[in-house]
Amino acid sequence: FGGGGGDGDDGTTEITAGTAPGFPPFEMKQDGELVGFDIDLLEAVVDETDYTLAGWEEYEFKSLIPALTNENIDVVAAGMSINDERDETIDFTDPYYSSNQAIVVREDGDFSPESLSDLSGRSIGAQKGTTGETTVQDELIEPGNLDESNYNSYGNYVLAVEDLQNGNIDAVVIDEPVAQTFAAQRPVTIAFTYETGENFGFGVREGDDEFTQALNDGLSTVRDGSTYQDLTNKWFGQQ
Amino acid sequence: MPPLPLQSDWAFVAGNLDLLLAGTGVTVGLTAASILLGFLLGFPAGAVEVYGRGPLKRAVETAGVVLRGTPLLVIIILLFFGLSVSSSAFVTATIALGLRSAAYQSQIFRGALQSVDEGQLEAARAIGMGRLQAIRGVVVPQALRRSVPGFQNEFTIVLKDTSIAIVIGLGELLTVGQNLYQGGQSTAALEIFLTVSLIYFVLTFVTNRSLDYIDDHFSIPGGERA
Amino acid sequence: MGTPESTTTGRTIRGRAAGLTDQPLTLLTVAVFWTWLVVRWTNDFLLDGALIERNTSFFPTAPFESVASTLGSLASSLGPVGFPVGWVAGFFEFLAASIPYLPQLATGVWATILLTVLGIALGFFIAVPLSVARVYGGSATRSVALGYTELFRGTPLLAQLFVLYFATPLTAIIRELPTVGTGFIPAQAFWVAVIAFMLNSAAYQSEYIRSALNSVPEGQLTAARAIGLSKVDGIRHVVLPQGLRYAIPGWSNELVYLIKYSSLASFITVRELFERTDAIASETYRYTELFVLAGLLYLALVLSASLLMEYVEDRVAIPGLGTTSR
Amino acid sequence: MSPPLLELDDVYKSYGEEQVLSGVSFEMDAGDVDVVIGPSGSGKSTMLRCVNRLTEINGGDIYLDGDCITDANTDVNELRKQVGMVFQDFNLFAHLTALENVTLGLRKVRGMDKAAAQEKGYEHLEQVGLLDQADSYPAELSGGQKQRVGIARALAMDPKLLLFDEPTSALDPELVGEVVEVMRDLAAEGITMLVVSHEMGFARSAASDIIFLDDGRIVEHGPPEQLFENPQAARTGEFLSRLTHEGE
Amino acid sequence: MSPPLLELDDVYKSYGEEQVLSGVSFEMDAGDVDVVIGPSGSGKSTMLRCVNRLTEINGGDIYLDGDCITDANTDVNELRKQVGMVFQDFNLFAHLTALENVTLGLRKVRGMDKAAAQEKGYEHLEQVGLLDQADSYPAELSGGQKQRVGIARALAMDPKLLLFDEPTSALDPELVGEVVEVMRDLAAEGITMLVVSHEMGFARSAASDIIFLDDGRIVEHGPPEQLFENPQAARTGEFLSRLTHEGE
Ligand SMILES: Nc1ncnc2c1ncn2[C@@H]1O[C@H](COP(=O)(O)OP(=O)(O)OP(=O)(O)O)[C@@H](O)[C@H]1O
Ligand SMILES: Nc1ncnc2c1ncn2[C@@H]1O[C@H](COP(=O)(O)OP(=O)(O)OP(=O)(O)O)[C@@H](O)[C@H]1O
Ligand SMILES: [Mg+2]
Ligand SMILES: [Mg+2]
Repeated sequence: FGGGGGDGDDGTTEITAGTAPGFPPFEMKQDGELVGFDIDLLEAVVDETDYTLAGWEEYEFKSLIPALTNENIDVVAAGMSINDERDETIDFTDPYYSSNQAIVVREDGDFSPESLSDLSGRSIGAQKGTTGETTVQDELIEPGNLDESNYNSYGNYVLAVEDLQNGNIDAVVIDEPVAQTFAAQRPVTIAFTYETGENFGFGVREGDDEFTQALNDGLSTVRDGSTYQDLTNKWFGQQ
Repeated sequence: MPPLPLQSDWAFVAGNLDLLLAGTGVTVGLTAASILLGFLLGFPAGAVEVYGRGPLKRAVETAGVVLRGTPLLVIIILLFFGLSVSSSAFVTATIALGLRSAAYQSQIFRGALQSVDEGQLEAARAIGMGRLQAIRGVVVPQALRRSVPGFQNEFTIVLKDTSIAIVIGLGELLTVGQNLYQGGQSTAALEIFLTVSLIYFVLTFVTNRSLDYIDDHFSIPGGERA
Repeated sequence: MGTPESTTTGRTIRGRAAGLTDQPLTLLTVAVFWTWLVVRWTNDFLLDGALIERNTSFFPTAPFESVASTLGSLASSLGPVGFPVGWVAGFFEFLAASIPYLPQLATGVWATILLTVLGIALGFFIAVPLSVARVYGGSATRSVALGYTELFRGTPLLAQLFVLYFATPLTAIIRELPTVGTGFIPAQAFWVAVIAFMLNSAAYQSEYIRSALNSVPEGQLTAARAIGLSKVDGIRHVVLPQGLRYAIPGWSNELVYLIKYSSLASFITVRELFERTDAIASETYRYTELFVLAGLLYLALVLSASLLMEYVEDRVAIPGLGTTSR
Repeated sequence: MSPPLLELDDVYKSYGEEQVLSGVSFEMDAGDVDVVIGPSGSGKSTMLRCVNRLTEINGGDIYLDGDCITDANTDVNELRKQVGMVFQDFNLFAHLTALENVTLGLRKVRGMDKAAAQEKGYEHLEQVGLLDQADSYPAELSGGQKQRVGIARALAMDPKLLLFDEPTSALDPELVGEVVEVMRDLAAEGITMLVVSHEMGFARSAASDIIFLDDGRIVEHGPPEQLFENPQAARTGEFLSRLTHEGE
Repeated sequence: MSPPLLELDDVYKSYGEEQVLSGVSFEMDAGDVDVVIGPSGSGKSTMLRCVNRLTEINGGDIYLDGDCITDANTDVNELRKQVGMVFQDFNLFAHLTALENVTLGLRKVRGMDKAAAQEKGYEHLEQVGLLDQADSYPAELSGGQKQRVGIARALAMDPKLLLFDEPTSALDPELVGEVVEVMRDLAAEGITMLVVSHEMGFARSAASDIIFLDDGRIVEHGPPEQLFENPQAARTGEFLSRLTHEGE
């Protein structure tokens, strides 16, 4: 695999996708199987192109970009938001999902913030390398509303929510769909959402324009048909 | 003790035991391959540190200091993303863990070789054995026996360090465990951590006792134990 | 009489000690590293950014960048023979890219050092009784000590951190303590990590000390008992002072291990060197540069630790002791 | 009449199955120098170790100055202050200088302060002719010097009785003389000593009595002239002839 | 006339600054048994080690059977097959049985097959009276037995010359006898031996010559009667009197 893929049996080019499970409902392991919205969506999109998906590789979220530039994988589908820093290193397809950030607090707690400014002086958590973290950095720490030592960064949002329940932090900033899953399962609640206008896109190697174009075409085909709606219902429908 | 903050969900763990065992398989395979590579490189390196001289000895010593001083994570990331030594994560992880372990094993064997009384080598030379022949035939068999305790420590460390391989996409026991509680079906993190710990513990215990057994079997009758 | 042996082994020990101290490059590196750290910490923690603003590097990037680009163009103009020049250019490029991150990494180094030093020092006080129990205890104390050791060595440190942090009331207790999390006293997660490292490294340290105690000849305790010292006093005044000296090399290894394993504390949000590196890298995507940089800082820490232990070993050295351990 | 300084009364000692001492009885008066000889494994070291209870006996009694020292409630540390021991392989505390070796017991057992202990330490180092080596570590001393420090260390506790376990057999032939000379001086000063040794020169000239131990039993016990010139038991004669090598 | 079996011609040896041997010369004929005596540090061990080149000399020449063995191009392994060595502290291979200790050299150096090596091994163990202990490991043997294995190991290589470095000084007084007896038997069989030893019984009865070494120089060299009864140098007399202890 890798190296931009070889030619498949039927004359199509094989590609390998990479993801970082542990981010439901976008990608996770269930009974040892990799499942999730991103998984289904990318497979549907690639089906619409001349490429074939050879398989999935699993990495830590932060290793995905190095793995992509290093040609271990050809495309990233991992709930990755499009932002300038990432765009310097890799290219993105058109957005396929817009995510806002949810601010999650304890259900039974007396802290119920209504805007980001209410968070100043509190301890806040987020998952390392996610938009949640960027939001905390850009909107709270940089303007001086939050001391850096009051921000805790976790390897995974499950640990952040765990620590929220333990009382070590007062709020967690995470993607809205993920927050909804949590609010349903745990004694936590969404205090408010913050509109970031964040968009998720598939990550591709810089300069791999032909492939990017193919994915973009596939994506619009999927969006135009009923597939996209079916997948949204399947993965986000329960709430 | 206050109630555990995590929900008890042992049934979930039990239901996914097969996945954990598959992860254990990766852990065991990676450990075995790395320890073996570490031994194949570390033993000669230890011997060079004791008996070698000149640039070869200095090179081995320097490589050892660098490998021991650099965190495994850095080694593994550099080998995979930096030097791209292999496109296989398993091979790269084996090389990274194996090189690092070689650096530590060389110190274990250096100590063991040095602890064999100098008179042993001298006596072998005195009956006309060549230097290499004497080291191989007389010093090494005794040193290997003495290095068992250090080797057990090293094994324990490599076993647990295999979990770092996930940064290059190789998921073993610990990663499988983390995927389970991050999978959205359950939040049984504590149960999973305890189960994973138990598996590591059993692996360590069984291996170390087996090494003890082998050591006993090969021990020199009446001889003092290292 | 052992004259020839003791002269030769004495020479080996001194030869080994000279190994690091005799390399001016190592000494220089370590000196530069510590000067930078101390000035940085003083500025950031004590003077509240009086010399230079926090998070701003002491060193300007521009000169390095210009040297890099000059050399880079020189290298390409030289063609194939420009290879070494290109390499040097790459090095300057690396320096220029690294400089902005140094201040944040320096605060990470502070936490790493504090974690390591506290963990190993506190662990030592558990390790000594553990090892004495293993060597001299009755069967009950022996098995308790063995059980402790096997438990903490046989399970992953990550799992120990997890259980202590998420599944015990430790954090709740510690965060209520006065001054925790204020000023430069770190917050509860740090202290949980210290406790985990203490418990874990006590298990490893006790093994090193145990084998050192075993290498103190039995006659030493017999002689101590024969002049009327009790068993405990004999161990305290005669066996331990010798055994601990024998234990120094193994103990140094443990120190080096702990420096590197302290990175696991990032898992419970402690902002030590690795966590800082990882955080910056996930923001900037400069993984390779940052991890190489962190690797160099860890290497400098490890070298410093080796030098320190060499110095300690030298200071407490006693003729004929620890040189003929077996 | 005052009781004997040391009395062993029908002492038995075994290690597991192995009977090491089988009914050993003898007495020593203050000022006596008794030399114990016997083949390897006959129980000589074990007998000495019983006297300061470095090992426990299985039967019989041992009396020091009339007090039974083998009861369960004897304070062994107290006993050991009164019975000094000098070892075959010296067993000097390797991490302490010669002076510190001598003063450790004074300070930690006797509770003397540092200055007083040092003064007494120097005194005893002088007694064995080692004042110059006070600050040397054991590894810096020759075998004979080490053994003399060992003697000073034992003497410093002012013991009623000094035990010596083959104090010269780990020494080079030439160094034996030094140590034998110190022992002879101690004998002349009237210090009571029980000495396991095969130094026949010392035994002949300084011993009050010779005790020949074989297989855990005292085979013969008497003044040196009697044992050397006119041994009663055949085994004694045989052993003595073997010891001097010249006969072979 | 055939050349002497061993000849040292003005041999110098130093370790760094320290001059250890200063112009040592002597000769031995086949069948001779020469005993070297001298104080500690006088260079006795060093002299032996020069003969089988466990250490290199700085000046002079050594001839074995007429061949100069101290050139750069002498094959040291070849030389050491011809010169056997028995060590003070035995240096038996700790991981091998008595028999394996004896056969290791036969198999690895002589290249004999296992059966032939074993047969020869048993022969030499019998020669030193240890057939029963063939399968024991060193740690299971007494000191005297260990040393006899050491002798068998050296004999098995059929050396022209056997070197002994204080072969009895690590032994208990009673065990010395065993080893001395074996050496005496070897002497009677006409095996050429150069022995560092202070066993005066052996020296008197078996030595062809005694060599007295002091401070790296041969002070006196002659048959035992001459040295013991009528030493030429004052230093020799002084040393001998100290050695026997009786004089003190
Ligand atoms: N701690 C012990 N455990 C078991 N057996 C022992 C112990 N100490 C001594 N023995 C046995 O007791 C017997 C007598 O030993 P001891 O050391 O008293 O003899 P010895 O006369 O001093 O001999 P040597 O002249 O060799 O020193 C020996 O058979 C020895 O193996
Ligand atoms: N490898 C060595 N390096 C430096 N000096 C040495 C070495 N071996 C021996 N010497 C020195 O050479 C001198 C002679 O030593 P040697 O061992 O030959 O004496 P010896 O006569 O055998 O003494 P002993 O009776 O104590 O065995 C001593 O001063 C010793 O310290
Ligand atoms: Mg004894
Ligand atoms: Mg010698």
